[in-house]
Amino acid sequence: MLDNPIASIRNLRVEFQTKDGPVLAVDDVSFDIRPSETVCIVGESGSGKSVSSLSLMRLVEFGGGEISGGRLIFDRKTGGETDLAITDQKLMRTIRGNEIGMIFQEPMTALNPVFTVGRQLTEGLRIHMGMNRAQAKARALELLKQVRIPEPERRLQQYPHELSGGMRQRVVIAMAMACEPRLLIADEPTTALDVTIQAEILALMDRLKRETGTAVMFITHDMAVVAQMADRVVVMFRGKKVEEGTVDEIFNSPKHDYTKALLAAVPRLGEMQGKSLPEPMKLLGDTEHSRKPIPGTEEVLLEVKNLVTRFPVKGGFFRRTVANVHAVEDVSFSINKGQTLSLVGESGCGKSTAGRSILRLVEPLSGQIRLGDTDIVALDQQGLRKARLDMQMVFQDPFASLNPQMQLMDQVAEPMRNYGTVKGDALRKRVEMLFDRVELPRSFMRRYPHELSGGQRQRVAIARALALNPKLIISDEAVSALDVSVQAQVLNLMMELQAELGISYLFISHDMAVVERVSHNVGVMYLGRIVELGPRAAVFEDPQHPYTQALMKAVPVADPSKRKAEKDLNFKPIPSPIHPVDYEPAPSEYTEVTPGHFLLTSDSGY
Amino acid sequence: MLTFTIRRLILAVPTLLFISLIIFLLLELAPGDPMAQVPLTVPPDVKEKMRLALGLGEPFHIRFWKWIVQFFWIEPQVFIDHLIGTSLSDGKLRVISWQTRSPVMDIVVQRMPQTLWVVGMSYVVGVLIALPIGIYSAYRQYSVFDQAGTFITMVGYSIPPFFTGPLIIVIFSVQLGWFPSIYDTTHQVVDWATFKVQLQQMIMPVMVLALQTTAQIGRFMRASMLDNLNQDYVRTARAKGLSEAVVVMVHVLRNSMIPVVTVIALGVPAIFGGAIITEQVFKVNGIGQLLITAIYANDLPMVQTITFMFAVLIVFFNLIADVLYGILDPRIRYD
Amino acid sequence: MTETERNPESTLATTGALPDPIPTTPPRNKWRDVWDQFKTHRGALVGGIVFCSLVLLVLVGPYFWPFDPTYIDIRARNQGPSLAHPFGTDQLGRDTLARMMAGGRVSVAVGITAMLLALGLGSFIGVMAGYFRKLDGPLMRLTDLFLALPLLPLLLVMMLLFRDPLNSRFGPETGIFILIVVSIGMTSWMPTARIVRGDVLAIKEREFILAARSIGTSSTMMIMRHILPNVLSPIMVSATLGIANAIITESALSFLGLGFPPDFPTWGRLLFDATDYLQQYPERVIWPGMAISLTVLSVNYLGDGLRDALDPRIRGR
Amino acid sequence: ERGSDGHVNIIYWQAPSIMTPYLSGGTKDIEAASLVIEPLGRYDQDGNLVPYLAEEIPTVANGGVSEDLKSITWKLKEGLEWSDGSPVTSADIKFTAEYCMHPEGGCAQLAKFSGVKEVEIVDDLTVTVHFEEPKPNPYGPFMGGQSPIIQKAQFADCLGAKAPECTEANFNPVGTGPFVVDEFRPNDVISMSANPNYRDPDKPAFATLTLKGGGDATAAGRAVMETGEFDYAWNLQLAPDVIENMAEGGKGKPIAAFGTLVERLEMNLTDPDPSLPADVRATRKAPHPFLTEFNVRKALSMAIDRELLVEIGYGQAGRPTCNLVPGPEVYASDNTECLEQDIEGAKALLEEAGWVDSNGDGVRDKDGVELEILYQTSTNAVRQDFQALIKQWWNEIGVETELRNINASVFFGGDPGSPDTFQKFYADVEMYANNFDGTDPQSYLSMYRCGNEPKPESQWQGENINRFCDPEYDAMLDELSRTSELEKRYELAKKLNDMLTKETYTIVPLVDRGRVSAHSNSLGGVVLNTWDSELWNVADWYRIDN
Ligand SMILES: Nc1ncnc2c1ncn2[C@@H]1O[C@H](COP(=O)(O)OP(=O)(O)OP(=O)(O)O)[C@@H](O)[C@H]1O
Ligand SMILES: Nc1ncnc2c1ncn2[C@@H]1O[C@H](COP(=O)(O)OP(=O)(O)OP(=O)(O)O)[C@@H](O)[C@H]1O
Ligand SMILES: [Mg+2]
Ligand SMILES: [Mg+2]
Ligand code: NI
Repeated sequence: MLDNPIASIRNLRVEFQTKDGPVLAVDDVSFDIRPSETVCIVGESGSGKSVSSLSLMRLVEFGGGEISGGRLIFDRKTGGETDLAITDQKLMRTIRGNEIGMIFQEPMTALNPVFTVGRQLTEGLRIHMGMNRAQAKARALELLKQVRIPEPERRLQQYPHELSGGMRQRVVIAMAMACEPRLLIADEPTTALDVTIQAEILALMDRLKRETGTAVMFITHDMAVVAQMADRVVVMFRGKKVEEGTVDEIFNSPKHDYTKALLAAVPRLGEMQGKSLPEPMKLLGDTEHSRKPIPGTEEVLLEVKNLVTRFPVKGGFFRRTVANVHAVEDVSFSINKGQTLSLVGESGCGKSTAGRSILRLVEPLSGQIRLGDTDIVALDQQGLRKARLDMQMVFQDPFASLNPQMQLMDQVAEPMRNYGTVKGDALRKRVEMLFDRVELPRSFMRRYPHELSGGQRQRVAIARALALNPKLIISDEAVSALDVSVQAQVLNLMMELQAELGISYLFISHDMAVVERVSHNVGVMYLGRIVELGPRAAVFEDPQHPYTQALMKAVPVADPSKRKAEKDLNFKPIPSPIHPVDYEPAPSEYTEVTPGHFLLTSDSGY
Repeated sequence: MLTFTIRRLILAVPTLLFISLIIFLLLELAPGDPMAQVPLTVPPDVKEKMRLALGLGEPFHIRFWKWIVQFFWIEPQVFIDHLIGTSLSDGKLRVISWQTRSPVMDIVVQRMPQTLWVVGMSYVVGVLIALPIGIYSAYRQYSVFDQAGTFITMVGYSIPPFFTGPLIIVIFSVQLGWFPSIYDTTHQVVDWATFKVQLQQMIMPVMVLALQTTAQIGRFMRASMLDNLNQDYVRTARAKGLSEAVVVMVHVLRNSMIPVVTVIALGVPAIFGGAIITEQVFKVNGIGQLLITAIYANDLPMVQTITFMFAVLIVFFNLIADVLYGILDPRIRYD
Repeated sequence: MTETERNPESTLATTGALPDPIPTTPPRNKWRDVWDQFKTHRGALVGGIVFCSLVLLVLVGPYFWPFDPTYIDIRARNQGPSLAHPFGTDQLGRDTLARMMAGGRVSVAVGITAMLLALGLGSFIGVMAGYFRKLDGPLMRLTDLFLALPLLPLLLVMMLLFRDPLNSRFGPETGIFILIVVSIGMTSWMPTARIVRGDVLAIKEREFILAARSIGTSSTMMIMRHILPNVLSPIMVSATLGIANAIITESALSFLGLGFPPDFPTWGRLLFDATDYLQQYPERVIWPGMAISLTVLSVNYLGDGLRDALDPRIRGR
Repeated sequence: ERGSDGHVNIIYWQAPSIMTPYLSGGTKDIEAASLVIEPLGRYDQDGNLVPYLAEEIPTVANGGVSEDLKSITWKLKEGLEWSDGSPVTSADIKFTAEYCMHPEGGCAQLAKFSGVKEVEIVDDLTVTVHFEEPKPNPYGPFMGGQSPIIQKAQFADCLGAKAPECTEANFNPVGTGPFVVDEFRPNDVISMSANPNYRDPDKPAFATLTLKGGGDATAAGRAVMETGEFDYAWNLQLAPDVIENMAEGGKGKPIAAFGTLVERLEMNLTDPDPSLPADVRATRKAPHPFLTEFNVRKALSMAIDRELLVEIGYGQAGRPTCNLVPGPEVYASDNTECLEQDIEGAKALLEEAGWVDSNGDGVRDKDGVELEILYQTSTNAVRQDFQALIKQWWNEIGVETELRNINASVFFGGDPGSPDTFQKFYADVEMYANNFDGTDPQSYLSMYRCGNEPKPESQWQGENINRFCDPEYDAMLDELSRTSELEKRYELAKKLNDMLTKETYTIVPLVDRGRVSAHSNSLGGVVLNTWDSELWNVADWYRIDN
């Protein structure tokens, strides 16, 4: 490693002018990035990670921010150092995209939806490298090959929405690297992706760093990813840098309280080895809550048999159904009272659809769903409404699932108003009780969703789900979007409620470490079917299906000593779940490997 | 997309037939009489004979059927005859206006040039002014330019053309004598000088009409730009080192235009429908004036035909707007 | 379970993992909040003040002004502004200020009610079409139909069918008022319906709608609580343009002989009547023209401000 | 010299739709057609008959009209040619009559030919029109702008139901007038050029002519008097001070002339109460609760200041009148009694008849009937001003007035389904203007014959708008129709006029409305004629050089 840093951030201060006066987003932050080095910036949501990186690009100005102090020394390609904090925008334009490349947080929105991938890729090349159309196209193709997108020629003609999330993120990466920048800023490139795609992308970036000597500034709040990627780590907290050090230092001997708390909150795959029952996480300094295992009961609450849900693909002249999306295909499982069944699997494999089918938020095509004594499938709209008293759902995105225009109190009270279970003063009391229950201060009752952090919002969603005293809660990726620390709190809350109230969960997630922590039983889904189902310990410690095995391998481990090599990864592209109307898939058949541990024997497509 | 278009086109036929029936019923029910403009000196029994000669003695459904046949069967034949010189339509009765006793379609065709020149041009001009104003107001939101733009467009929108028209006539024709106050529909553009004359006579009606268009489209453009300027992809574009001009005029504009273009498309039928008041004020005598005089004269075949053609355009441009939406926004699929 | 005091440093010690940053400001009353935001929007404030004073002037003004708007003083005709008649008099010697105030009452009332009606109708049809898939096609074709109908015959038919029943039930003035408001409303709801439908289609796909369904919210409640508040912004824009539209359409009705009785001044009619005298008595067009523009402008700014203030997301910023 | 003065521009704010008066009764169409097709004789600016295509005007004195008044013989000028060069013959005259009298043709001028039994061709240039009955006024057919001669060769295939299909002929008639149509754009503009075969080789002075239509009277006046774009503007119905102001533009001047058009109030003698059954409301079965009283009608008339109305609404284009037949001079009764406004007198009349304000609401009443009047008219700025003024005067004498204005195309349209037509008269008082063609008021006065009133049985068609019914009046009408001696006719007509006006106040005339038009300062030869087409002497127009 060379000692002369590419970028050196000195006492950076960034302010935003808001209605309530200036907000200090980044305060006195200094660190260096050296060539061929990956510096990870970690910290909770809102701690100033993105703002720091945007300052380096001088893009904060466009968001209303202002660099009010500090220096951003950048080592130009041509030699000579420039203070980016005071360069004019004209010169910045020659640096942006050329010497510094940036990968943005949201792959879904970072691409312009109306231009083809090729056009967006070549744009920067033509400006900075002075290439003509043909040259730029050739280079773009080369880039796409580098990021290992299948069929790169065809992708150039496609629009962003025609690509899957993983592919889109790879296009963004290719774009950032187009002009072979000396510094690559990656702002949470994998947060929104599921493990398999995440693993691919991490491997890719690692390889590029090694091959081209680019310095990488990697922003994330996922400690497992840090362990996987970083050379050095900078920990940020409330706009300040609180700690800096090599990966090993940070993971093995954290100094600052915040770093310690952060590390403690990370669920690690394998932590639960040997235990058969889920138990709450131990959070640093929390002595008050119990961490007893949760046994549940043996009484069956929900029984799903041969559930099939398909979405018609309409087309042709008279809008007839020409094909079907086989989203859920012959799925059977059961959940006991007070226990948790997790569904894991790749994006698009039908987890959410399965969950929604049970509530009949989407209509299943066939199959049986029994909740206690009621046959959900047979119910009419009235009965269904009544049945939902017993089963509730928490959605993936806490922001999207709350009405932005309603006060929290009303949102939590809404189910009770709908069913008229409690009224008047009792209603208010119950809402207050629910707020206490999910540990939100009562003063929040009059707030709006946007005034809360993600974790708090998710608690509101949980409070709303609890309002009717349901027996079953379907939690669809309820914690995926949250910070680790917040995630830990929410998970503990859920488990605590389970222990106290005997609630059952259908827990949908793609985060294997979390699943390991909370489940009694696990079902692995692939292309609409459950390929493996069994007690959590059995599935995690002895995966039988090749897909389960691949999935396990992809999970990053929050331990710098257990990095994965790219060659370990072996993913096949997912086949299409769309089949013609007359296609009749074979029924799912299982063998019982060990008692309660089932393995799909019919063809799953993997 | 193609099947979507064809499906909508086929669906449009029953819709339009229904609309034509409703229009017919409405006109039937409306009070008024084609003899209203005949002077009172003409005695009532003569008027009654004139009404009978117009076919008003026949029951309603027969007249409707006749109109349907004339419009959908005979007029297309006339059109084909005109195109390729056949004589399919010889001796068949076309849709005849009660006022002029001549085929309605001929008059409509005659009115097209001035309508398109003036109303069409004003729409083009209005849109062309509105777009930059909208873009710049959004880019510099709450700047002086933005505030002034809002002010002027809103005042422009709230003052009706029956006032602005005479006002600019008084200023530019009477006081300054720059432009003629009366539009000459027979004027032929053959050379530079006549083109200049044409420009002079167009400029005032175009200005008055464009004001309204500018106000509306400008507001839309601004709102749409504001929606897009904060999107993530804009930051991506900047991060690539693109210049502001490219970022705003290519990346943002292309996205902002999607809703605006459909709004613009939806406004097009109004061009062919003419601008009733402005045409009246400047004596442009386009389709709008034709329609309003026909309405005053209770010239039912004329009103029915023009309104129906207008309905066809509305349905058609609705479809165009939807299709455009699909073309401009690759995310939308109509299948 | 304890009610822990949520001070970040202390929770760090007690719960270990970091709690989320908590908004430190105390919760505020919703309407206070709306008002606070509204106040910061300078245009909205000015707009609001202008609009209120206009309304106040036309409502209260006539009680303090000695002249009757229909009183003809033939000796005092065609006068320019003077102390006795600050706005001058018209060709029959009626006091223009009195007529402006009386006209304002009608115009503002017609403008607002017709706009509300058009807005209500437009939003209703838009929401229905957007929310219920089955209704979409028929309702949108209905919109096409209304767009295609010739306005004048439609109004004539409405007058024919409803004027006498309304007159006999509500008396001639209220009757014609209802008729005019309904006519304008009936013929100007289409753009609103289109815009609202588009927005509802998008909002319907949002997750909180699904979430609301899962907690048993009925369709009516879904529309009232969840959909309508979220399509407020386009509705507000339509409202602004709608008022201008209604005031001007009313004047069009008047000079077609479909409006109020001829001795009933309205701003639109004053403006129309005065255009003939544009050269001799320019002040006569300026007053009504200015009044209409001022109303529309102030409503526009008011709408802008209200939209910002009512949206909790913007308000929080 | 023909064609030496270049181009002349005429603007009609109502655009002509068709070039034949036979298919459209509209004034604009009649006048536009008068540039191209001509009658045998016209009325001049004083209402005298002047020969056009005819050698002379036939009279009893010169033997053209038979003693028994049952036939009239016209003789064409010699050597007349159509604009296509073919000769004008008596066959064309006979054909014209056939054309209009065809039962399926829907001819708008059929009334001109009423009573015609046969048109007989005497020789190539002479025809005799035979009437069923003696015609004291035999100048209906072929006289005046309404019944010009059309070419048989051109219209031969256009008889009856086929008339509307002859678009080419209807738009470009072959005529004998000073101009021929080059291009006709219906409801927009007509381009014409001088007729090469016009009978006077020196006329017209203009080589080409444009007749533009559309817009409104204000714009038309402005184009002539202020911007000078046009040479002649027709019928400027504008407030007097607006016209005055335009004249200050200095490019042209307004001209006015009087005809027989009278703006009047019609009193409804039947009860328009909406609560009455449909077949009784506003029919003779239900007499009006108070307008049947002479005193009330008279008081209403006395309260009106006609001088002021003229000043406000018409200026030099109007004069106060108390007559239904204000002209020609010889027919006009010397009735001036109503000209003086007399509010006090009106009040006294009402008191006398027992109309007092007994309940103190400011409105007079008698036997529980309040003097409340619904006063309707068509939509038009001047009429609305009149309404406002009259309302105020009536208020002063204790009569409450509600105003209503109705779109002209509904008000004057005879749609029996509409409650708002002037024939249905679902109001107490209504105001409009009417006149008569030519100079003879006989048919005009016959409108008020008993039984001629609009009623449900006649689909509400009928001309006796007030539902006036007086056997004495009818008897006098019959006498008029038998009388050919002019002095006697004048006498009778005046008597009839007085019966409707000053003797009963059934009709309350307000203003004798003249015609105001305007021509540019450089246009010479204009003589405004209210008895015939305004463009009657367009052949004599010329350009003034300066
Ligand atoms: N445009 C803006 N206007 C006002 N404040 C802003 C703006 N952008 C960011 N901030 C504030 O700056 C602080 C740091 O934000 P930043 O986006 O850097 O957080 P982050 O560490 O990237 O969080 P996350 O993990 O959620 O992406 C936050 O408190 C945020 O509220
Ligand atoms: N409303 C719908 N109409 C048509 N197809 C749908 C619909 N909802 C889901 N699908 C399809 O069904 C399949 C399963 O989707 P589902 O949302 O259940 O996946 P998931 O496992 O929850 O994925 P993720 O992890 O991304 O949430 C996908 O191929 C998806 O495209
Ligand atoms: Mg961030
Ligand atoms: Mg999902
Ligand atoms: Ni607790």
